[in-house]
Amino acid sequence: MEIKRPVPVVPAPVWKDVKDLQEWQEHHKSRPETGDKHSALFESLTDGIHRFPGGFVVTTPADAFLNWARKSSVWPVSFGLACCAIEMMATFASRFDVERLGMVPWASPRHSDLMIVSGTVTIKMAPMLLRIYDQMPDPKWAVSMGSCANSGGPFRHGYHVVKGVDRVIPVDVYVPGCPPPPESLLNGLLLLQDQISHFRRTGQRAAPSPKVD
Amino acid sequence: MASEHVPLVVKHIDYTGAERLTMNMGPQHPSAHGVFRAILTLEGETVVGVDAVIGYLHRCHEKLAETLAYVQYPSIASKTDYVAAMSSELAYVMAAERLAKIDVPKRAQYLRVLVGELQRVASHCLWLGTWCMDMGGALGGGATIFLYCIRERELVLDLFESLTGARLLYGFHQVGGVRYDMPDNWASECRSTVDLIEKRVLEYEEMLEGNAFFMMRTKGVGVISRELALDVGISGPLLRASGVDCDLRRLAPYSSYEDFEFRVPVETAGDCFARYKVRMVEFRESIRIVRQILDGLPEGPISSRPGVKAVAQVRVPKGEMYARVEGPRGEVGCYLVGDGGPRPYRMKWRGASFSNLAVLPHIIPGHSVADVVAIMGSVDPVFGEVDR
Amino acid sequence: MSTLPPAVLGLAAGVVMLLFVIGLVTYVTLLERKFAARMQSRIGPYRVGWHGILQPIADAVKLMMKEDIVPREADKRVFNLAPVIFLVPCLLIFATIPFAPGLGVADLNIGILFFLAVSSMEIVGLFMAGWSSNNKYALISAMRAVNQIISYDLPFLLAALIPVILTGSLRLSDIAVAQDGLWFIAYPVLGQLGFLAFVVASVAAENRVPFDILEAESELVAGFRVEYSGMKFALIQLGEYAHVLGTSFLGALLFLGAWAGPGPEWLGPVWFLLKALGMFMLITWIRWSFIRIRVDQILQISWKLLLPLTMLLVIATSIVVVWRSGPGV
Amino acid sequence: MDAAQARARLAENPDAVISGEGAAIVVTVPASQWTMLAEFAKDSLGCTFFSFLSAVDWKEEGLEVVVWADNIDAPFSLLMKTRLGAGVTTCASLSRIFRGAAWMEREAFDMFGIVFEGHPDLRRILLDDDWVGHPLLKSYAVDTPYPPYR
Repeated sequence: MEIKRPVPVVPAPVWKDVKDLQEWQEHHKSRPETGDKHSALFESLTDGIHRFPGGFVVTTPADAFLNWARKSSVWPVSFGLACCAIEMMATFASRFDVERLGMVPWASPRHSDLMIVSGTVTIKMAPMLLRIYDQMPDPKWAVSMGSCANSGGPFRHGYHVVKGVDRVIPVDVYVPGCPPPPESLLNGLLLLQDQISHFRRTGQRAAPSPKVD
Repeated sequence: MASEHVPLVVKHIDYTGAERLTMNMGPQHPSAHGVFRAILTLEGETVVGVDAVIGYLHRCHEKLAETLAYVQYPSIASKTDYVAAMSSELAYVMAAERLAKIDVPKRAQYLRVLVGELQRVASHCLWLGTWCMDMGGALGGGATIFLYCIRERELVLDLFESLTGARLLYGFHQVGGVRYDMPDNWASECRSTVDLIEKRVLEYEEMLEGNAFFMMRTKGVGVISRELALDVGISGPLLRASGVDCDLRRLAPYSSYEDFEFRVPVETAGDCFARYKVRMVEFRESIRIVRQILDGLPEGPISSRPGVKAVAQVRVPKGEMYARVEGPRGEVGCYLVGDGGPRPYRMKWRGASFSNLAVLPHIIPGHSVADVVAIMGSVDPVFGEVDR
Repeated sequence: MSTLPPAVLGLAAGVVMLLFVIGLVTYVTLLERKFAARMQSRIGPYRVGWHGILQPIADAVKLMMKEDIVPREADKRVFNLAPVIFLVPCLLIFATIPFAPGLGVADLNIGILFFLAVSSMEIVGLFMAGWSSNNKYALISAMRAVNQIISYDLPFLLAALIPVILTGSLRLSDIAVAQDGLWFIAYPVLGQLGFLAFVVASVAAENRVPFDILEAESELVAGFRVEYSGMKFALIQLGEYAHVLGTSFLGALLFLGAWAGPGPEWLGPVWFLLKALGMFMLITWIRWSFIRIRVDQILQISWKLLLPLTMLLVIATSIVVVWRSGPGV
Repeated sequence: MDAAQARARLAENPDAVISGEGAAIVVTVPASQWTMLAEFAKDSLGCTFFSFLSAVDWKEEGLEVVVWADNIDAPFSLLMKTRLGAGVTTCASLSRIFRGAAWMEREAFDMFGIVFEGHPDLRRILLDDDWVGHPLLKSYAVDTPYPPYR
């Protein structure tokens, strides 16, 4: 027989009253978007090599190699919002298996490169979404999955729905559908890999895929 | 079994609160099952207080329903409980039909039961997978079970895809009947699929119940007493695992459920393992019902109304109606107030997950952090239905 | 060659070994991913190079190029130091392992002791990482880690003692040589039970599922490394896999006869590597089939089951050894 | 107790208006008898299964609070209703009788602005705490803009 200590139930803490959470929020304001953040040393080093006469011979293949590495291991953060999350899970699962492309879903945004916004973004969720996006280290990408994330979808008239996640975070690839089948999402991920291979060291993103909805 | 889990009071420990830690789980958290947020107060590893924050997926379903016609809304209704879209569609459509006193042909009723039961199988597959992933970790054995379960779920989704053209959200039901009839060879495919799934469910049971770790994690964890269960209004497998013999398919048969033979599993322990047991039996019973339907599907029309020509086609008289169906998560209800027009005056979703989740603050305190995720997973919330 | 001073030789051997280990560890991750994918009826990495053969390189390069985030509230010096302190012991354990007679960095006469002592050192880096991140998940993870290391290092040590007693030497090459005729896993009863205890304890000491409470995905997101990104995260991953691989080598050495195998003598290191990879696959197999257990249950398994069992085994082994070697020795 | 007996017991109260057919009993009482009715339903009629609590906005006629409870042994179900009256936004809380009402009442407060007196923890549940307005009121437009995301 298991002996359990009696545990008194304390009153539930209210979000607004928890002081350290408030402080945490205060300290973790969103980071300014300044593009691809390398270390300053690396930045100046590569810049120097590039400016050096004939230096582009080194930097261009290096860029190509780095972009190959980036596109070959895009790790999405396992983050589901709504209906599309179920299809996203199906995409991660055995039949479609995104690990073929080198993608491993990670739980912590700090380890990830890609955020798949799978579902309706609400006004209550949008700050959280932004924070998770901010927590991801650069270079990072975002895929908007499904009509809701693209534009609000069938719920766009609702009072509590953000009309498209691109009002909150920059989006690289839009995947249409309600919900998009896994094949569709896979196509979107391949498009993203294509974009990443054109990613430049200057931090300028490639133009996002045309928005279809 | 149940009596073994009664906690013994040894001595009173006075918590001063000096070691108290507030931990935030969610809305982005691997075990949040969507967008749940729990603010836990911990004493060491023991949870002493919990505040559940929901609403991160509040998509204004009830307000939108007032602006959409009875013809339009069912396909939106499927987005409340997106893991079991068929049952929520059915609840809305049934409320409108009962209010407007529209008859549904027998074949349509049988088809509704058929898809409802297949949906239950698919939904329970997903539940088992995600629950085991909660307990086992995405980088561990849980992920293996999760992937196996999704593999079986895909088979059911293939059936749905050939039936309705959609994988997840169907728009299969309409007021007066269903939209699509079975294609050729669908019945035989369905039969072979459920045969396969029945075999695989047995494999899962062997794999999990033969695993001592699984038993250690689930037995005696998250006990919901019968009285609490009724009081909070939890329903479905959770309620039946707490010793209440309540299944709406039995209690208030709808859509010809009285024609079929099936068993309603009831467990008395009320812990996570009991909930698991109930759902595992439901797998088999659903497959049994599916077989009965495939054997005795009557011929006839699939809808008592002609196809959709205008959105204002269906009008519902003044009045109110509460229709409910037994979804995979429990009582999915739709309270509809009509005013004689093509749109409802007021619609209220009674989501099973909302009530099921409301029990968490009552049972979580006293468990450790690791148990919180196990309990959450065994409750099986779907946030489209919680937040609506 | 022989004119070079021994210090330079040792350094060269160390560098070669380090590069070899790092290369091996990177590719072991691919092995694990492919193996897990097969278990889960998937394909695994496939598109990056031939059958995903370049996947580890892509991952490593990408992680190196990622932004390095240090949380504002973190204890910066400790935060930056922790991955290194975590990684060094994990790589250091390879120092004493002889890959063939005379092939190794340092064949100490207290080799196994060195191994056990150094491999327990990783907890320092782990705790530093958990503490300095200023993250509650990381802190709880660090507390759990200390709990677990304390309770599982004892059974691990005791299980590793069984071959030591059977051999009568702490030198790893002696233990390997002693298994020339009979691998210790084939030693009646004692060998099998000892191997079992060793595997369980090593899975726990490596923090792998089902004993991975400290990185518990579903509870603590990623445990102590939740705030680490980019290069530091890569170092931590490297350290973890190096530890697993090192323990696999130790297991292969202690119980599976090290480099013993058919064929000419120069095939010895290959046999050893294959055996170690076999151990690694065993641990991976365990990892991808079990679900995680709770903290209190882990401690119960350690203190109530594993520790008494291994103690009894050690006592039994000593009795057997004394009995077989006859009186008066 | 079956549905007919329950009807008879409910009819003993002169203020209650009973309608509905078969096993679904609909009973409307004045707001002053709200908690009394719930207690009576739970203790005397055996309606222990609490299904949902919600409200309807009848524009100028005021708000109506609705509760559905089941007697799962009989089985019959009871739809309890009360009109708060025009302009009234307070109602007695049922959370002491049915624990499940706690979240449902929070939702009704969130959506309709009904203040449930005696509720232990009445705050918004679905929307943010700083949300302005109560969306399910008929006076609230479905696409009311809300800063900063539109």
